[in-house]
Amino acid sequence: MFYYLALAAILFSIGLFGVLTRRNTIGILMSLELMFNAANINFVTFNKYIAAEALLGEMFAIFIIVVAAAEAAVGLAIVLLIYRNWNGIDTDNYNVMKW
Amino acid sequence: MTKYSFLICLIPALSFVMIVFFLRWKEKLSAGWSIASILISWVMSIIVLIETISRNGQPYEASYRFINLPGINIEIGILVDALTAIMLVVVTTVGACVEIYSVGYMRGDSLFSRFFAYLSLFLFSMLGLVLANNFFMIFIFWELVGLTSYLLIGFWFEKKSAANACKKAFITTRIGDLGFLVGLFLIAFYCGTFNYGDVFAKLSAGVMPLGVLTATAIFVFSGAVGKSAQFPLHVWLPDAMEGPTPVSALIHAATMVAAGVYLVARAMPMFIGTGNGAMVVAIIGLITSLLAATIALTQNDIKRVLAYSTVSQLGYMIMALGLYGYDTYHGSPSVGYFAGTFHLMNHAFFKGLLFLAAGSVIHGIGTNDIREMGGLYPKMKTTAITFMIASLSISGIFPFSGFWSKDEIVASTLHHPVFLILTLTIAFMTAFYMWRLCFMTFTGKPRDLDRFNHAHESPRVMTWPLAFLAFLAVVSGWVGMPWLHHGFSSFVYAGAHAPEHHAPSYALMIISLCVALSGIGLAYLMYYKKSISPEAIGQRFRLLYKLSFNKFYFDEIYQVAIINPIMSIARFMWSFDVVIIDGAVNGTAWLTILLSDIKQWFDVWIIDGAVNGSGWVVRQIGDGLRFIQTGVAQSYALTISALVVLFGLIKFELVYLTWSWPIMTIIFVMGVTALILVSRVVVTRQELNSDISKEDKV
Amino acid sequence: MEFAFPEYNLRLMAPEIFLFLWALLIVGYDVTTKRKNGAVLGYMTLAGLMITGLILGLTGYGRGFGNMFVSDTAAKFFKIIFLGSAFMAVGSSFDIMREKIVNHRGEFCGLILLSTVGMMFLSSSNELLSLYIGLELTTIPLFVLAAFYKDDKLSVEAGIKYFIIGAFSSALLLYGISFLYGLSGTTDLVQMKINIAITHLTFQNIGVILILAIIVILAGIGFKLALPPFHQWVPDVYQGSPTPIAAFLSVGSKAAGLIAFAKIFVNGLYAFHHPDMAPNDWGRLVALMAVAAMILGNTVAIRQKNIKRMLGYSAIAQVGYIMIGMVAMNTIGMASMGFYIFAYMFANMGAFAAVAIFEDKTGSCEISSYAGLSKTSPLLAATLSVFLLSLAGIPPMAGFMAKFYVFAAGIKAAQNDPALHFMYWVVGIGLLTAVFSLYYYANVIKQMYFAKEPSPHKVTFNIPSLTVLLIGLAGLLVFGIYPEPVLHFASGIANSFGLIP
Amino acid sequence: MLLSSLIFIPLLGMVVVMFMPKNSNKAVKWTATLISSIPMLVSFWIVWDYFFSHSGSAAMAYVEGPFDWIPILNIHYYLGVDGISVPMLFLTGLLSTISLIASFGINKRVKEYFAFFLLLESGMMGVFVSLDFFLFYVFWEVMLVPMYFLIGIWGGPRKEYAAIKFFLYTLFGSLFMLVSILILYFTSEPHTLNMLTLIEISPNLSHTLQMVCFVFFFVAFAIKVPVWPFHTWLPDAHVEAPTAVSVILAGVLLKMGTYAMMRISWPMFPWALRELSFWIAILGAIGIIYGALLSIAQKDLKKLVAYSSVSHMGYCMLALAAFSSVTAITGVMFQMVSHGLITGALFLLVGVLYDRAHTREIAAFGGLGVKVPVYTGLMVLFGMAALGLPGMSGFVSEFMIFIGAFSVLNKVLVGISVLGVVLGATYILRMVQNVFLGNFDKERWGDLTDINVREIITVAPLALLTLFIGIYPKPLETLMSATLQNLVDLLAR
Amino acid sequence: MTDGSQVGIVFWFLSFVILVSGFMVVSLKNIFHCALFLVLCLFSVAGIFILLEAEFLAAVQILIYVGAISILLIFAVMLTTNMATKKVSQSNENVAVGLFVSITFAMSAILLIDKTSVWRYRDQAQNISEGAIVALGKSLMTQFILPFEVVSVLLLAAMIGAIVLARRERS
Repeated sequence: MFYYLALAAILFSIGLFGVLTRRNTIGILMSLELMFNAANINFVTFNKYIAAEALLGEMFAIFIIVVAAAEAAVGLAIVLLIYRNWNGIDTDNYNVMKW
Repeated sequence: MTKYSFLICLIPALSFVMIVFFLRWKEKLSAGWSIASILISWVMSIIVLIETISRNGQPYEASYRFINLPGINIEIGILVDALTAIMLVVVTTVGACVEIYSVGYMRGDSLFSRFFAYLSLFLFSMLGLVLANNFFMIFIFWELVGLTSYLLIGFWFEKKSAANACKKAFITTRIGDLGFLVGLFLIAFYCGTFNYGDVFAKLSAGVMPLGVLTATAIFVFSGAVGKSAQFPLHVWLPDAMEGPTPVSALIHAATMVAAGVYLVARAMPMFIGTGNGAMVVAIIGLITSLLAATIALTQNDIKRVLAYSTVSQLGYMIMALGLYGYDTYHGSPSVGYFAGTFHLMNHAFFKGLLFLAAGSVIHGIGTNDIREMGGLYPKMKTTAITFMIASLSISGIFPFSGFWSKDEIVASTLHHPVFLILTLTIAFMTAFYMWRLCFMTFTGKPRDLDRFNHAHESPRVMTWPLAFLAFLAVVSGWVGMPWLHHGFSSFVYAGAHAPEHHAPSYALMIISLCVALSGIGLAYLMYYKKSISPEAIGQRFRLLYKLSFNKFYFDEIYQVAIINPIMSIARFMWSFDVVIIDGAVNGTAWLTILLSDIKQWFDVWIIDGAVNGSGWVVRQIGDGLRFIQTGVAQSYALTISALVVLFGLIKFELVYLTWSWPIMTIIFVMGVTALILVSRVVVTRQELNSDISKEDKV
Repeated sequence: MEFAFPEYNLRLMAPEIFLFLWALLIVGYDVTTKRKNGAVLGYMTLAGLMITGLILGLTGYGRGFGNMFVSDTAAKFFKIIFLGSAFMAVGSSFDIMREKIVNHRGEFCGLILLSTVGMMFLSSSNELLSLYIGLELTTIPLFVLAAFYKDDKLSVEAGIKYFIIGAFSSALLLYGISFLYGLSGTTDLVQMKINIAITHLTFQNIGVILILAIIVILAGIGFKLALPPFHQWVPDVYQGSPTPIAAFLSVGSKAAGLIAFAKIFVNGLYAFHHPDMAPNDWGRLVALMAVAAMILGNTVAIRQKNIKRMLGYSAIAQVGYIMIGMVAMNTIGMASMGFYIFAYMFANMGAFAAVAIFEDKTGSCEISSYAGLSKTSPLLAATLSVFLLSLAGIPPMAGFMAKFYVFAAGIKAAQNDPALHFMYWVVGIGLLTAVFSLYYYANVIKQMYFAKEPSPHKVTFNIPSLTVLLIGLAGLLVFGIYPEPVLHFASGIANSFGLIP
Repeated sequence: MLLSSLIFIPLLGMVVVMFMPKNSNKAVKWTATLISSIPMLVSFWIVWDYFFSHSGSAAMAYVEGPFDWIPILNIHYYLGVDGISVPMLFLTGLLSTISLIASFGINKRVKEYFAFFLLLESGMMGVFVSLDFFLFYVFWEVMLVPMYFLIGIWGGPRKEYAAIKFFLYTLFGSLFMLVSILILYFTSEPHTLNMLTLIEISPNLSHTLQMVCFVFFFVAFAIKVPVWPFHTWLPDAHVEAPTAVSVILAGVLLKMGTYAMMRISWPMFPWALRELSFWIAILGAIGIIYGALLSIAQKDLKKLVAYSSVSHMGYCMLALAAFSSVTAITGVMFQMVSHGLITGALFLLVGVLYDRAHTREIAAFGGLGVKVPVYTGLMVLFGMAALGLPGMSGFVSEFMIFIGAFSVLNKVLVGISVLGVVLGATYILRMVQNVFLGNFDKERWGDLTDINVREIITVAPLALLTLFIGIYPKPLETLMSATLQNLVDLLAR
Repeated sequence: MTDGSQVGIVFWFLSFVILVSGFMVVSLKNIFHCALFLVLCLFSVAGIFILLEAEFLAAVQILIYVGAISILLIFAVMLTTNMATKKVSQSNENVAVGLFVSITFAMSAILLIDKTSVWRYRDQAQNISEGAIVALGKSLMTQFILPFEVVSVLLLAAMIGAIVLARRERS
């Protein structure tokens, strides 16, 4: 079980790294997907090792996938808006508001 | 009548109220009302005196509770004994004379009514002071006479000197009052009452340790020092001559300044209880007397000479009282008490007369400076004659009143050789400067013809009071002739610590008479005959002359040593308040916002320094925290994750890892530093980028 | 196949169902009328919210869908807040509906309602899955709403920032929840509390992974609460998004975060609040965050020039006060949290409504442009002042009662338990920063009242926004002077989280 | 109902004034004044009735309540007065109405001004009558808001600064109070906010808690008094505030600090008081000297009066430190009343001059005694009262304070404090000299007019009362003797 | 997995692919390549699911993630990115700190997981019954009907939102 969890942790960290460093907004979205997946791996692992009979983990994972899809849709719509407004989707564009 | 003696002081009060609220606009009515009321008081005073004499000076007392406080008896009441009765008569007599005189002197003044109102108020306060039966009440009236003195000195307030003088008088006397107040606290604390009789009874029962008693006595005496212009608080009295001359006569010669002497006399049982305290009193009196007499030798302002003379004479009385206290403490009461009070009465008459006459001179010639006078005798005979009578009296020439009382004062110093010699010296100086004044004013050639030609005798309303007072200046001393067994002497003692009645000492009389005559003689030679040149003597004793002429530089010393420091402390405190205390507050609350200006920023940073630092730090925290707000979503995510990690690390370490706390701290600090650095880099980058993009758009 | 249907108790869900249908109705109506319906849509939305409120009042307490759906005091209380804040947000958006978002009025109202539905589900959820779904349903429409001015760069920027941070913390939250699941084998909160306690007792120690779970979940929910260090999106998003949405974010979304926090931490991780459970305790950590929130929010707000940003920082500060009640973890604490958010709703929604009205007429959100407003628009200036003073905690407004109650909770916690003495410091810092806060609130009042020149702007009201202002005003004054009914209601909240009074 | 009417009539008045038509300035002024004269008359009646019916005992009179207000927190609506609060009510009622009359010259945003003023009055009355901590705190805070607006809108050149400073400063203080209140609340069993109950039970607290609560309360109240070094809000607020508000600030608000000490922190924590009384006395002495010195250095007339308040309230602190002496405590009450009367009048008078001359620079004047004799007379009268001249109330209070303090406190300290008497004379006389005496600048002040009847009406009652108390203090003393005796007994626990 | 069984080998392989492709996703300069690697990564995660006997979930993963989300992303990439422009870097200034933070995160997470004693005792795979998929479906319709319905509301909201945002205004 440890290895699955470790895998998830590393994947999560990779996603984290991506969110922190990607300059492209869509890149950030992708990294977010990685993080969601890491969580999914966790859920499924626990489902297998801790409480298999209730299938809660799998259930949770399914819902996460659905939610991630919804989130991606909305996120991409916003990305489109950004593209329209700035003609580019780099994070450098949108930092007018600060301090 | 004694029962209603409180009316003596209330009648002038009523007159004050009437004038202020109703009669202000009618000058004659005001003056008339005021004079009528003081005359009523005068008559009543005389009746009271007679009644008291017929009671053999036994005190009459009546009072009511002023306020109910546990453990302390504060009351308002009257006490009529010999001293009171005498003082009542003295005050009302001089008061009446001065009021009548003022009708002439103040004629045409735009504030004529107000003057009488103030005089009435003063008389109320002074009579109240005299009538008081306890220390609390005497203090109240003590302050009130100070107030009226303030108002009257500053009566011609458009004059800057008058405005200054009144303030100086008030504040200087208040410094003395401060001590008085502390004395009162001590009395209250140890005795629980202010009533004279009760206090003295308790004191003699020994409720106060000797040291405390001495301190109390000196504190109380400091009130007298202020009021009676004793060294070192004598500086206000000469300046107080800026007031109208009748005021000087009434307040600053006859009555109010004598209140200090009255207080010492009144509190005599307290001084009797403490020899050292009494000695202090005597020494202060002596110093004052000597000092003032010395200064009086060289002054050229007629009123100032008289003022210093007053100071000197008051010092005399106080010295006598002090010596009485000292001697009595040591078991051999002298005649000091009698001498002091006796001289107080005589002095009131002749000094009042001197001032009024001087006022008449000033009124006639229009100046105070004796160097501009001279040869006035023919022009103003009444004035001149009365002035000279008074001068004879103060010099102590037989049989004028001053002779009798001064003689008793000299007698009271008999056991103290130093005092004796200096007393005689002062007597000599007194005679000298008084007659210097007489000769320079009334004899010789007029020095200022212009003024001389305009000089004229004063109207009758002014000269009659002079004449009346002159009469008193001659005869008032007779009541205390040493040959009288039941005269003034036995009356004032009224049984308390009376000295052995002893035969009159003729030798002493003759000595003091000789001293006085030699003083007059010297003045005669110097200023009438001009056979001795004053300048030459002035040259010979130049240092002394300069010291005397400049009043021993007291004003200057006080200015440098006290007033300037207080003012600078006050200003410093103010800046302290504004810069430091307020600065701290402001800093902390960010109320100094205009920091965008770098220069100002530096001012605040450097001047307010550490104190404002607190505020600065808070502001910087705000700015620093604001700075993290880079506007880049990823930086926010970074902050989140970095802090998640850091929280995790800290908690983690708590249980398991062998890393020690220092390492954790270092990591933490490093992480935070890195975070801030990075965000700064990001910020600058973003800043540049946005600038560039803006340019692009343009 | 057999289906063992749980007892649904749909009755309990009536408000949510109605509101959902109403949202569909509104969107559909907007589409079918070709978006030419004027203000009707707004009034319909308001009516729908009011009807939902009525239905909510009629539904009782109980459980439905097995153990998934709970209608208890806390849920009801927070639902009132959600409905109230939605009502006030919609009420104050009539101006922008008339002018700025003409083409999407239906979606605007519909999404607000859907987000409200999500919050209501969230507050009724009793296990982690539906809690998470509710949270997402709350958030996703808000992403859209924040970016609703599609041509306005600030709005879009707000949208994307909100989205990135929102999704990011959603991922963090999930990761944390997965560990909770792994530790307890269940997602039911009450069961989880029991399981974790049993495990903890059995194995002497639950395992340090709980540290990570706690911190990561804190980050996930802290984002919704705007609790530092997870607050940074707040001012940017408030500034950029449409003002009523910023208002809704600051109250509705925050209340949702609060109840989610309470459900997970106060209920699920009840045992791990206390410092004795170190290092698995969360009490001190949250206290630290509350302190950070109060300091940071109140200091940085001082330097803001844009009133919406300023209110954003103020919102950060306010959550610090609320969290004092949460960390206190006693009956009073829970009740005070409830009352605080209740009072905060009136004040903050009112303040944002005033800002929205002003912004609509002048196009400016700069604090300096409020100068002299009291002379030309006394009502607006007066109400805004009352709101701000309430936020600062000046009696007799409800904001004061709220702060009083929260500090009371903090002190009570500190007094009852030596281990919680740090609450004294938390309360102390709260008091101190409350003074700071007055400075920037008063700054706005100063601009409005003390300026010599009358403002060039004259503000007129439309009826709904005026209503919102008056509701806010009335709420603050009435519940400030007579808070008893709300307090009474709120005192039941603790029960819902399993705290025994 | 009597006490509630004191609170709610001004509140009602505020509502009435707010809903009056926009351009009815004159009507607004009269309405506000008439409405505020009702609580004034009520307070007079209370003084009268209390004197004859209740002054014999220390028990609360005219008690209303405790009525349930927020039962869940055991908060009650509970009002009552005793010998400490009755004089304060009198002062509040009188000064409020006088200030409103003095505000007739306000022509800017009249409605708001009078509305805020009535709200202020309501808050002040509330503070003096409430016996429940929560109620007390609410009123204590409620006052700040109208005060903030009154200074900020109608104040002088630096009004914004002064207003916010006042607001923040006092709020800062009151938050300390809040903490103490909460601590007391939770240590009492059952939890209560009833002041009278808490006075009975709080000496049983642990010493640490007592000390903490006492210090917190002290800071809160000291800021209001203000005790050095918490005084710096005062000069700013006083100077920038419009005349009438300065009067209220000096006359009533400052008294709340000392009132609250006597009502709350002193009787509740006698142990802590005993421990700290020396330091309180030192603060009082510093305040006396420091305020007086600062007054000497001032160039602005109003600032001078403002700093003199610091000095005068220093006397109160000194006497409050001498808690075991009934004399000193009575002196505090006298000082509170007399300072309210005297300083209120001084502010009124300074305002009169400022209205005409549009400057308060002392150096700008000189010799005004020629031109405005009545005004000069009044100013000198109150100046003398301020420097503690016998025959006026200031003397009575200072005398009692010193006697009381002297009997229990360090004698040297009291001796030093007495210096304040001389310094007081110095600044008053400097002011009188520079403004009213000396050369008169005809060019500049030639058309200065003397004080008018309305203005005389505002100061005359104050003058009469000052003299009355100075000459015949017994009634006032009788009014509160039982209460104060009881207070001292409580402090001896 | 340490026993060297087939499952172990597959796990290591899949892990390797996941991590490498994941790293590619976050570090490549060309965003299009990133998207492709994302697809690979998600596929491998589906493989992991199969290893964990969650076949249904694996299917869902492939259908929704690989089939829908990734394609959506790629469309978005193509819509918004000009392929021709060569970016200097796809990463911003945070790389160093990001690396530091994420490595620390990963390390501490792994350490914490390792130290969690509870799981040591239960590190035993449980059998998932044959009818798991059926049970899943059932409980989706019964026990989890409420989240199921709510998530549909959520999808609806997301749909409305996406339409609102993405729609071009007629004006």
